[in-house]
Amino acid sequence: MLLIHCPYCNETLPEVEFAYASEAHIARPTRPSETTDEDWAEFLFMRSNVKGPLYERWRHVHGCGRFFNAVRDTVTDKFLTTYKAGEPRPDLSSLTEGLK
Amino acid sequence: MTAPISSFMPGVLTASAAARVGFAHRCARFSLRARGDLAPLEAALGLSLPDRIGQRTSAGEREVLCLGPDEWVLHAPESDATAITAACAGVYADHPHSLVDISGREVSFVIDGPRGAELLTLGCARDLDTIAVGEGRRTLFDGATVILWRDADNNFRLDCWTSFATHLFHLLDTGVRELGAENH
Amino acid sequence: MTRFNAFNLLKNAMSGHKNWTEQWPDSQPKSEYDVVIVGAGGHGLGAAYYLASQHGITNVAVIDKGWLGGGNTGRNTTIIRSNYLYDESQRLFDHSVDLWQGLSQELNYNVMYSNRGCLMLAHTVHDVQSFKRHVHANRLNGVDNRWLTPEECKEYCPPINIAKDARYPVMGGALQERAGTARHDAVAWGYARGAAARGVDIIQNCAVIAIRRNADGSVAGVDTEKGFIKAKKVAVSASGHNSMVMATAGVRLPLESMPLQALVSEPVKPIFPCVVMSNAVHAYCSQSDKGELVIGSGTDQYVSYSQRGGLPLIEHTIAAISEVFPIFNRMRMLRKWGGITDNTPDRSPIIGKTPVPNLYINCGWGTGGFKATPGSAHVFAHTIAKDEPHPINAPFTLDRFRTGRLIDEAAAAAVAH
Amino acid sequence: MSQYRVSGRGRVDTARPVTFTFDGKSYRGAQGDTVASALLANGVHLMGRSFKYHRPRGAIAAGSEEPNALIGTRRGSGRFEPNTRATVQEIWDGLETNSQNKFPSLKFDVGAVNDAAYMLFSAGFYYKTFMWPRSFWDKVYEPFIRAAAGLGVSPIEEDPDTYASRNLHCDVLIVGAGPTGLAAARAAAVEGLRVVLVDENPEAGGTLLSEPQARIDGKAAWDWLAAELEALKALGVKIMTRTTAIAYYHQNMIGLVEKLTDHLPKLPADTPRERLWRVRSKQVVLAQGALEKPLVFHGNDRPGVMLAGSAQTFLNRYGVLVGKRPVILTSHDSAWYAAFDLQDAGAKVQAIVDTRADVDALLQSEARARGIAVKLSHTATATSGRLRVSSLRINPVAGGTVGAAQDIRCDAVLMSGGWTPSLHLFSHTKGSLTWDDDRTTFLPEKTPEDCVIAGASRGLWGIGAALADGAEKGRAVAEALGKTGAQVAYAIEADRPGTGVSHKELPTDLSAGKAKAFVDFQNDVTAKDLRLAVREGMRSIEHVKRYTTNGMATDQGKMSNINGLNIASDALGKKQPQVGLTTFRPPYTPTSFGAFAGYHRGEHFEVTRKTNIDSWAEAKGAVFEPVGQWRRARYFPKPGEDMDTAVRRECAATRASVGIFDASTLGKIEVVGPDAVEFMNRMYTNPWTKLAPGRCRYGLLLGDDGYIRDDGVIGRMTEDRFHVTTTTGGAARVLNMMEDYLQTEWSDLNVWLTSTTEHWSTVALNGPNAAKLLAPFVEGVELTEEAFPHMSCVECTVAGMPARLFRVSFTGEIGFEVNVPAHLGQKLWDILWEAGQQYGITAYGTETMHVLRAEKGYIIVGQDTDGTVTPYDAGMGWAVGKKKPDFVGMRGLARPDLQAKNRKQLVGLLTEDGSKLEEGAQIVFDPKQAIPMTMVGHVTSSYDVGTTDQPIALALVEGGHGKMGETVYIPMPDRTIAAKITATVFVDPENTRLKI
Repeated sequence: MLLIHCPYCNETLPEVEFAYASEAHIARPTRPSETTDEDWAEFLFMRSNVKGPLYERWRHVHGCGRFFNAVRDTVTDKFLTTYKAGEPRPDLSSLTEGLK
Repeated sequence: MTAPISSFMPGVLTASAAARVGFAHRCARFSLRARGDLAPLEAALGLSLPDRIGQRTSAGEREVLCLGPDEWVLHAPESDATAITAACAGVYADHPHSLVDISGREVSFVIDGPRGAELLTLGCARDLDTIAVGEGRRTLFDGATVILWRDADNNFRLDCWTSFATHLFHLLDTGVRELGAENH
Repeated sequence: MTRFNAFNLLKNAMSGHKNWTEQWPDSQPKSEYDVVIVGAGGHGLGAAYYLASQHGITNVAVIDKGWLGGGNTGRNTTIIRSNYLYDESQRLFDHSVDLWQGLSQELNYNVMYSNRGCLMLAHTVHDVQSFKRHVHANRLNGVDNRWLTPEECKEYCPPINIAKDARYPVMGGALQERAGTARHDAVAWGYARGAAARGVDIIQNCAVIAIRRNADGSVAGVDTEKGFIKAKKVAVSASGHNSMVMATAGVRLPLESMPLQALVSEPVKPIFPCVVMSNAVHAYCSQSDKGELVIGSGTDQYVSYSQRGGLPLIEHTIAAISEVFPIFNRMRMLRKWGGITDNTPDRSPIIGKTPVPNLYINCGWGTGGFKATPGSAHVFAHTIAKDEPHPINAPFTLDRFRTGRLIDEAAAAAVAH
Repeated sequence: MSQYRVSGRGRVDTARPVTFTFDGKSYRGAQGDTVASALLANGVHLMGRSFKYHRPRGAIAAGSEEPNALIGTRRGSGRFEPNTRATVQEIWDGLETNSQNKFPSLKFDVGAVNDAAYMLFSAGFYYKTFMWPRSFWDKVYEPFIRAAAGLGVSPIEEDPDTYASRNLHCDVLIVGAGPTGLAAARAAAVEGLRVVLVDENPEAGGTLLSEPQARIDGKAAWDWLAAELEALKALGVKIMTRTTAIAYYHQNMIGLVEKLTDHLPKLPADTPRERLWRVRSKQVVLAQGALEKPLVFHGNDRPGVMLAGSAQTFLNRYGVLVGKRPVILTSHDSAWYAAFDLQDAGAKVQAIVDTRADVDALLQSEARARGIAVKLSHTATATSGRLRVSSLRINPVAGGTVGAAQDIRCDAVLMSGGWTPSLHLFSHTKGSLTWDDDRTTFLPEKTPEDCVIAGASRGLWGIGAALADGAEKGRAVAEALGKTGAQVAYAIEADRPGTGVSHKELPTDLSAGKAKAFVDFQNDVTAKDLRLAVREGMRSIEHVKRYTTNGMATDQGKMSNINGLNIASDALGKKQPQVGLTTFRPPYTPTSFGAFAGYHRGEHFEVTRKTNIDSWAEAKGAVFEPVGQWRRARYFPKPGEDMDTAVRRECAATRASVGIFDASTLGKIEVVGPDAVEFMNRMYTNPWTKLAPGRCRYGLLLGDDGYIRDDGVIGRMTEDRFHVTTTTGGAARVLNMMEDYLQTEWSDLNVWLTSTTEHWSTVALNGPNAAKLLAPFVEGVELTEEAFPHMSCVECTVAGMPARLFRVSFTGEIGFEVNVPAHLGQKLWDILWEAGQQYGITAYGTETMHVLRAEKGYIIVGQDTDGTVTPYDAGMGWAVGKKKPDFVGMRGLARPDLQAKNRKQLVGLLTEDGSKLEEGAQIVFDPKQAIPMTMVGHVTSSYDVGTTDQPIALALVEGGHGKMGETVYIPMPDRTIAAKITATVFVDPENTRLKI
């Protein structure tokens, strides 16, 4: 069971309080009717499924209720960082730098 | 077979030398959601709204706990409910917010006794030491979302949705007896 | 290749088993192949076997970053069944069950296909409706599956608790008698031995770094830890690593890889005669030839390649087993392990061509890849050899996610009301 | 006192005798004994039979790593468990035990015939045969293999015991309470740190319990231990015994299982049998010690052949001499001390046989001083004896040549192949290992977790080294937590550090083909099997393991992994790390299912959510059905009624007069804020802008793929406030989906969502008399067609209770849903029930609700739709707002396949012969076709207990909307049923019955 830092509660808490919400930074097209079938499939289904640092979303569903973003290494399951929804995607190199 | 919720009367439901679980009197409960300038709402409610998740404030018998960045739960005497609704409605036009009556949604257990905190470890995965006395948190207890109010080291209130109450009580009761047996 | 049979076993026993030869050689890569298959699990090795045995294509390499059969082939709960809902799925999995029946003889390798039947328990009214829909659809497709009352379920598998006041009472079950289990490692070894005997190179401990493409976009070969290997065709069936491998060819996949755990109990004398699956409570159980109860757990909620998985899932899985089979509560868990499952949005696999010429993909098996091994390998080999899908895997395209023509076995089990 | 009990030795209390049975025979042991130590005290070595060859076996070890001495344990009825390790199970008065895997008896087991056919049952033999004739596999071979396998028998009764679990958070968790763990605890037990020390044994002390000769800080080891434990308790250290750390999970979460009652003669009240602890510790110290390795030689499995360290444990901890004339066979110094201890306790050690040429002179002189013969540079090549070892055959080895054999008569062979660090939990962390060539062992290297490994588990031998390392690591973890750890140093006397060498199988002069030199004792894997696997092309240790089953027995390779690796590496001509070490998999020792299931058994397997009206339904004899986490009343049978009869009555009564239904489980979401209507427009397919406050509308929710996800009636209470209802099972999912869009995609919207599912009790009244019944109780609105038409909603007072009243119908009759705060639900129900008596009010359940709605063609999401159905497929294109710029699912609906002709569409079906169709039955156009048939749809809902003249059904049929009146066929096993396609509304298509 993972420990997850909720950027809203500013606490590190057990995974059972959280729900996974898949890859982050996949924005819903603002004008869906103008997208192609390919683009819509890309939005709906295609995922990078990274082996390594993955940008992903969690929801602190049994806590503050907020969706937020995280970068987690899917090989070690270690979180590199978590950040609030809407904040810019953190630079990967600065995160992995911290690990070394 | 677990007892139906209707059989729970305010007062002590189960007790051992280690811990005790009681059922709290009914109160008015509201979910309050708001952003931006909170002063008008605070004025309407007559208490300040804490801005850190887990923090509590109270004024008289009204008590509020911050659950999320724009979310509070408010407990008050039942007789206060109409006044609270009216007061908030009064500021809605200028300060839109969401006040929703959830009085019927939840019931509260009161947990105390020398090992009250340990009793909660039967169902709560988070470190209870990180909830300071006088604070509260929404968390998970035995698979159900609950709100814990820590009133003293070993004294908690646990709010849960009504339909989960008998299931959660079964575990609390089991734990009260289990911890009690350890004391012998 | 020494034939495996009782006579040769006896003969070798007399000579202290000193004369058995290796079942497959430790091959090193050649500079060029007609087909390079990435991933030496059951599906990849099987595809190589069928390329060689059915299509006469023997200049084939199967490359794996680790040991053959070391991925999900060796980490699953070995359940084999074909009682799926949609015609497309039924055809694919039943093709596989057909091949399972004769696989030991085909490969001259006893894969111990145990035809013990698979019983899927219904615990809610919704389950009953859904499973009956399966039963009827299977019947009209010629796939065996029949409905049992709770009492018949109990008779078929005595450890099941059919008490009416259970939290999730058994309301009946769908039984596929042709279903069963097999010895998972033996499947990989049998295909490896069969493929190697027909000239296929099995190259272990050689990670594929990237798929290389020609200027015209078509596949050129693979860059590996042991250098570049030229290939006319490249086929990928790398289980939990498909997304990464395919990304190197610029192909994105609708996959998320999740940890899946499984466990076995200590071995006991025969007590559990079949496979029982209970989707409502998430209990999946059978008993192995060794006597261990083999139990499947659920997937963790997040993408991960760590092969670890969390404790809460195991607790829930065991609680579910104790709920459905209360007599096992005092049994002990012997070991548990984790695998990586790649899941598609419709929980059906993708087997076919890709936008890159001469690049083929076989992925997205979720928790159900083992049962499909022979069937999938067989049609994948056809697809690679002919550069067009076999009719059985034709619906399982990558393009269905664009058109919306999903084969939604997950949605078919949807619960609401 | 028993024959083999040594007075003055051990920690058992011989003054407190304990009686138990083994295979029906009564034995006496002492308080503190395990089954194994008590049997050994009685001179019993034969305790089990092996898996494959049914060879007689005795205990080889003294702890949880034991592979041979597995027994069944029983405490009266219901409390039986197989495969219990006799070396772990403590005895108590009345304990019943039995041996396993034998027939008819342990001493004479016909299964041992397999042993004679040993040559046939080589590694992987079953892959090579049993294939012909094909049909024999199912009927003959497989049943035979299965019956031969397994060890003990499964329990067959329900377990009467209870199990528990707790979460524990601490700063430092120390696994293993031997000298290393004790020292680490002492160093870390400083102000402000929560320290937990756990050990699987009944008492803390580890090695100290087996080495009473040591002196620490001037005290005898056991005196020091007692004082130290008191000191640690005083410092606040939580010490847990009989507690096994079973697994190491992410971010320093460790699973512990504490055994609470298996050692007790009487079960205390309110006490679970076992408790699972989910521990989250900021720092972890692994101090699990090391495991002794057997030596691999022909006959190394005979009862009486045992690990030397275990014999030392049996003597010093339990006061039991495992033999009176033991011979020592070793490649490590440690076994010499075992020899000395046994000799000093009265045994006559026949010889110390050491494979090494070079052994510490001090040890040799100590042996000589005791009169023990010493044989250096010797190998062991065989043992003899049937059910107990009676001699050991040894040969000198010089320059690689095995010399002439000599038999040593003995009653026990105490062997040591050296020690291997216990790396199990470290390995669970995905920690890396490094190979130490000198010591021929893996050592821990790096771990991604906040975890240190100390003492013997990182290759340090001796109590002094363990204490020092423990103290250092304890200090280090305290420092990692920002504290200054205690400085502790220990003065040790009479310590026994030592060295040794490691072996593959021992050299022999016998035919290698005939040798039965066991590596995995329980699974009967021999050195020869491992070499055969390599010969057959198994090049990785994973393949070798799986091919031979080495390391897969219930000791999970604790005895066999390193020996197996050494032999496989030798066969491959590679270094061990190139062959690899198999992964150590949790749990550390086999763990009962009950400990994992914990409190979640029976009724409490999962929560059962109940409405406030549930107990009324129960009192009325309702039959319930589980729906998601809820239980709902399915029907209310009167005496003698079956479901069909009851439902028919409920349906008729509702259509004739009035029915009452508990709809409280419906999901409810309060949507509030200035942008509430915009949010609703984006979320649901329907347009909401023009819906006036006080009115409600049926809403349809899609996923962005275009398929129906949920539905429900939605009321606009005020301009900025919507009362949304969802399906019962969909409540949480829908709220989560809404929050997702709101927080992630539309954070610009000023609107909030609150679950009110449980705030409201929802009582539905349906039927021609519904308005008449309800009207007298309602204040604030008149229940007339004009004042409160169908699809209205209002906040009002009902029977003096604050209420939200909806005029909606899921039955086609005049319908109301009265929402009152949940705690008032039963009161409202009682009032309406009472008042309804004049109308013959009838309570109905979900089944009647399903029938009545089907008669009106109202869908149930999840039954009539299955996640692949669009609004158009369901005939609900009218619910889709055509002029909206966007809503969830709009773009998905435009995808090619969702626009295709001939999609499966929802229609009604009426059978030609008036029979009822089966839900789930498949539909074809051409009934004469051969199997596999082309199926064009299926029956989603079907009822014959409603109020229509004939059975009705809903179905999804290919192109169904264009086939009204056409005949389709439903082939059943016994016959084919023809049915006509109709509209989906079977009752009152003009909706006249909805009017008051």
